[in-house]
Amino acid sequence: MDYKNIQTICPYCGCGCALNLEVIDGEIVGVLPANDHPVSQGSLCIKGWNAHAFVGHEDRLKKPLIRKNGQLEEVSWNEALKLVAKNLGSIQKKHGADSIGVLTSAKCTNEENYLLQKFARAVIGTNNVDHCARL
Amino acid sequence: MTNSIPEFEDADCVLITGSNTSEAHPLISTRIMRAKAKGAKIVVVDPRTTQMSLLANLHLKQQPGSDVAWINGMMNVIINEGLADDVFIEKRTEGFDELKAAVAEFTPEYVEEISGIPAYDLVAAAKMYAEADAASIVYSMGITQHITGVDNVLSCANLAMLTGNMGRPSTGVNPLRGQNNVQGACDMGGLPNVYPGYQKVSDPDIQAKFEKAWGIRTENGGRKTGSGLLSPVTGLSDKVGLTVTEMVELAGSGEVKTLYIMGENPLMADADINHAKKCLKNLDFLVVQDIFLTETAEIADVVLPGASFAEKDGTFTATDRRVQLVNQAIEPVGESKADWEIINMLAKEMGASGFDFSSPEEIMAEIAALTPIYGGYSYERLKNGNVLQWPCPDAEHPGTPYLHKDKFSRGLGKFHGIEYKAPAESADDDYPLTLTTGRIMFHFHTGTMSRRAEKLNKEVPEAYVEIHPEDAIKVGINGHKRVTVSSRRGEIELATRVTDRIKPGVVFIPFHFAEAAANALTNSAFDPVAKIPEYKVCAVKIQTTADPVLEVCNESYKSKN
Amino acid sequence: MELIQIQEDFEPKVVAFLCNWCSYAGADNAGISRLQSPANILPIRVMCSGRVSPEMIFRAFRSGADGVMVLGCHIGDCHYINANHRTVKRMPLLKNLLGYVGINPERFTLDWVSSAEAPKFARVTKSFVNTVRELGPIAAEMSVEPIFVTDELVNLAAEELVGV
Amino acid sequence: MITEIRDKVAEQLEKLDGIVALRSTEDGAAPYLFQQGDNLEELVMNPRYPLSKTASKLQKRFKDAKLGVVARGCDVRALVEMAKRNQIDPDRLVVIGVTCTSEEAEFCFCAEPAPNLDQWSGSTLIGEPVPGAPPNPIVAEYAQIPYAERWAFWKAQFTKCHKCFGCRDICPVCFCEACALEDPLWVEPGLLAPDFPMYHLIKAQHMTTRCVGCRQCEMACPADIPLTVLYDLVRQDVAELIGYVPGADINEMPPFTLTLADAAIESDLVY
Repeated sequence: MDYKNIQTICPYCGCGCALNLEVIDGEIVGVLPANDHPVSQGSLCIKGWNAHAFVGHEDRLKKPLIRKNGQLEEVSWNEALKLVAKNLGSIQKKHGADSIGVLTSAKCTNEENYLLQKFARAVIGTNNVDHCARL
Repeated sequence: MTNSIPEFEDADCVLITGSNTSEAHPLISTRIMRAKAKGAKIVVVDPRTTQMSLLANLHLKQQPGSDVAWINGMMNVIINEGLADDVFIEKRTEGFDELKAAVAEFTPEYVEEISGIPAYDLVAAAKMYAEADAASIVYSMGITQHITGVDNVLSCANLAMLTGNMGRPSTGVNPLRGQNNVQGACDMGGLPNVYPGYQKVSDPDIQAKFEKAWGIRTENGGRKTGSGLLSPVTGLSDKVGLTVTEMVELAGSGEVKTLYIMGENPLMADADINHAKKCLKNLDFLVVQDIFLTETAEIADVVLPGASFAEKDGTFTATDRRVQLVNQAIEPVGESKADWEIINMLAKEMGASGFDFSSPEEIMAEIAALTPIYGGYSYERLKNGNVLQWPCPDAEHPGTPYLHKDKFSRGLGKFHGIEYKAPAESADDDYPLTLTTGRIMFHFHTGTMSRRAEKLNKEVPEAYVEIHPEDAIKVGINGHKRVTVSSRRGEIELATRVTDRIKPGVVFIPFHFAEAAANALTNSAFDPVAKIPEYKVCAVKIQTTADPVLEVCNESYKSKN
Repeated sequence: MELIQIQEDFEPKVVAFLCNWCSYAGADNAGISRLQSPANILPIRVMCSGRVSPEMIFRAFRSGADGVMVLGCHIGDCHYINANHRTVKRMPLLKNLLGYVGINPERFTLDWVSSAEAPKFARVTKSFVNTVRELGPIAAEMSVEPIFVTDELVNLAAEELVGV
Repeated sequence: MITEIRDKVAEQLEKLDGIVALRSTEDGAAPYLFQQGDNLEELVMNPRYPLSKTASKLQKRFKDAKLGVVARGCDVRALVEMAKRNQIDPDRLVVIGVTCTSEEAEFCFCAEPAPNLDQWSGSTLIGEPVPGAPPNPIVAEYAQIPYAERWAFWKAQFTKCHKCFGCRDICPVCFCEACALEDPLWVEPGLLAPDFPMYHLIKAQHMTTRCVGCRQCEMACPADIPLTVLYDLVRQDVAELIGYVPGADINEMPPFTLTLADAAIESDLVY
């Protein structure tokens, strides 16, 4: 028996409203606004109030997928990562680093964006890094 | 944003253009409404009637793509009426004469011809804006997503500098960023030309700094590790990379072989997605890392399951440069993993060093060490509800609520004289309507998240096209609820909403719906500098979809007569 | 002067929710008895006045009704024993609420008409229609404009355009 | 007073499975289920959240748990209304009532700042009860405002509405799974601002016999709409016309509930 609220930031638009995710026994059951936040001040829009709705959706990807015979099939992390590493490596060797492009994400955290662009620049060796800010 | 969100409340005038603020940034519109309640004047320039325009003091309906014209027109009025801030222009700016010459021909009457904004409205708006003590400009994608996007943005900056509305609270030019961390993704170097903190890749000193920090050039000159999978990177590239629009294009021509996409859905978000799909299918290898099987993931070779915002720690940077902590609420579902863990694992798999992070907090420490504007950030400081807006160069710095206080980042603010250019595609006889796209309150971007939220999808379950009654009559939408909208690039079938909220001759389609993706129609012609496609203007035609019941009736009627 | 002219010409639309067991039969009875009741009434048969939810009344006003009446069984005569107790508690609250947002509460009425009371039906409808007629069209008061134009309005606009 | 509350919670935790209260941490303050071993220094009384809803959620999920709740006057009234509607099991809930200060009461125009715990067995009251604050002056003046002005006022207010459903979601007595506000029959979906007056009249009508005057809807409203003016008027009516005060008596059935026992003809039911 465990009930707590975790304050976090809304995943939708760029306002950066804070919201509380209501968690009972490791399951998100709802959203409460955050009263002491300087921007949202205890209010949310309809997207914020429903920010948790997609998290537990049945469509969520739960295992890595690899295309085999034209179909995406569930595989282990190990197999998926090995394949990605192998193919990225061989393409980089064969066609040069600039034949690889990397899209970072406006939906991921700063840390993840940093890490991915570091990966692109320091490991692959290309500045082909962009994200959907233009879109 | 040059200023911060709470500051809107104290503005005396807010000029909103190209932003459906109350739907796309609801909690920012709250502040603007509060400003209005305190007596501020609100001016909305938008081809559609939006909630903000209903609440505004003045609503100007411009023809999509005519932004440079009306902004130049406003500046023309301001200069001629003597409302320009001469002191500010003198002390803080340069190039005023160039601007003056450029806007001279944009008389209100000439602007009316181009943009359809009545001359007297334009004069009134210019006065409202220029006479206010503290006036904010708020814009969003309606300004940037044009082939003249950069010109539009520079025009907004011209307008703000001309009236001295810069570097003070409640003023400034405030682009509202559309995604929770699009600001952060830019700050973190998710751009082809800069490292984290907008440090140019072409600058040798910066390059050396990152080479050292990332262990690419060690003391004895060589790279530390390598698994043999890759050709070792012996130095960071100083070549500016490709933008997303170029990557897609070059994927089509075969120069780009592989894309690694983290948490993006270009096959919904790109302009002219039919073409984009063709290009991406041409790739040798496509990796997508996402939380759902998006339209892009469906054609990928490998899909890696990421964790959602509720399942990881980290930071997001809001539109007003406010870095905030994201806290993990639950364990990742299934075998999904936080995206930083995935990249860590992949980098290690490839034999790279420098990816031994055990928590986002450690990554933030590295970011702070390498990024001057993020220099003062640490999780320790961000806890306790601290609000820190970058630039925040050191651990004592209190953050920067508004930019350009005493000087611009380049020193003096530069006026740019800007010529009006027509959009890449205008309505003609074959495609007589102008399509503009945008967001609605109840959905978000490509709909990957919001369309899976039951309550949001219930509000607007399907795509629709907003059309003015006059056009509806011309098209013959009479009892027909479904229509086919087509452009030179594709066609979609969707429902209609006949409404006088839109300008005659213009139609609006929200782009959230995969089954009727507005971006199948949009034009991928892009701004030459920013490479932003022109989502907001393209020519379309609308035809009523055949009604099967009606056809049967007609057939039987014909056969009897 | 002109305004008064309009008011005199004005024929209100009145939505009447009639209970199947009493007032609806009462209306029938009034017809059979050749008692004149105003043609402004748009009757909607419901199984009980207690079934009329506030949402229905709001929607009637939203759809342009100038007045709404609810006619049910006398207290004690309800076909469902006591269902109209709910009506009698709910409707006065609703009537006041209409007033609070600025819809004149006179535009709403609740009354009891049994199936035998054909004359009463004629009387209450006539008097209510007269009341509403004097209040004038609701559109003038409420300025409710449809946000999304319906097909009918498009047709109307089409006719106008053709006329021009 | 806060130490007294914490001591009481510590004492009650010996007997109870958990106590719902607000917890303030470095991330912010929000409802939390305190259990034995938790740091009670984190227990606070501000800001306000719909604790009755939290308690209801937890009671439904943990069917045998005996819980407690640290509640203000409005929270207790909400618990009473929820209990009447079978959303709270009063036998499994112990209330630690806390009185509001007179400033807090004034801010909320609260007529009953001290929780009424007569009907909650095993409950305790902490703090000195203060007298009720005077009602919102606008409510008294409202009768003088002509209808057209009222309409214009609310129209202007509700044009700002974002349709966030926050007033409903934060409401401590709203719990229906199928909400009339989401029914396309009554409120056309997908419009912004939502259809006036349908959305807001339905909301107000649904508050008639429920609203306990906690004012959280108004505080959660991103458009700063003075919702409680409307709800206060409605509450006043309910008290005057049908003599019902939400949250006052746990044994009194909500007035729109019909039972056969109620079938006897009541002479005062004359309209």
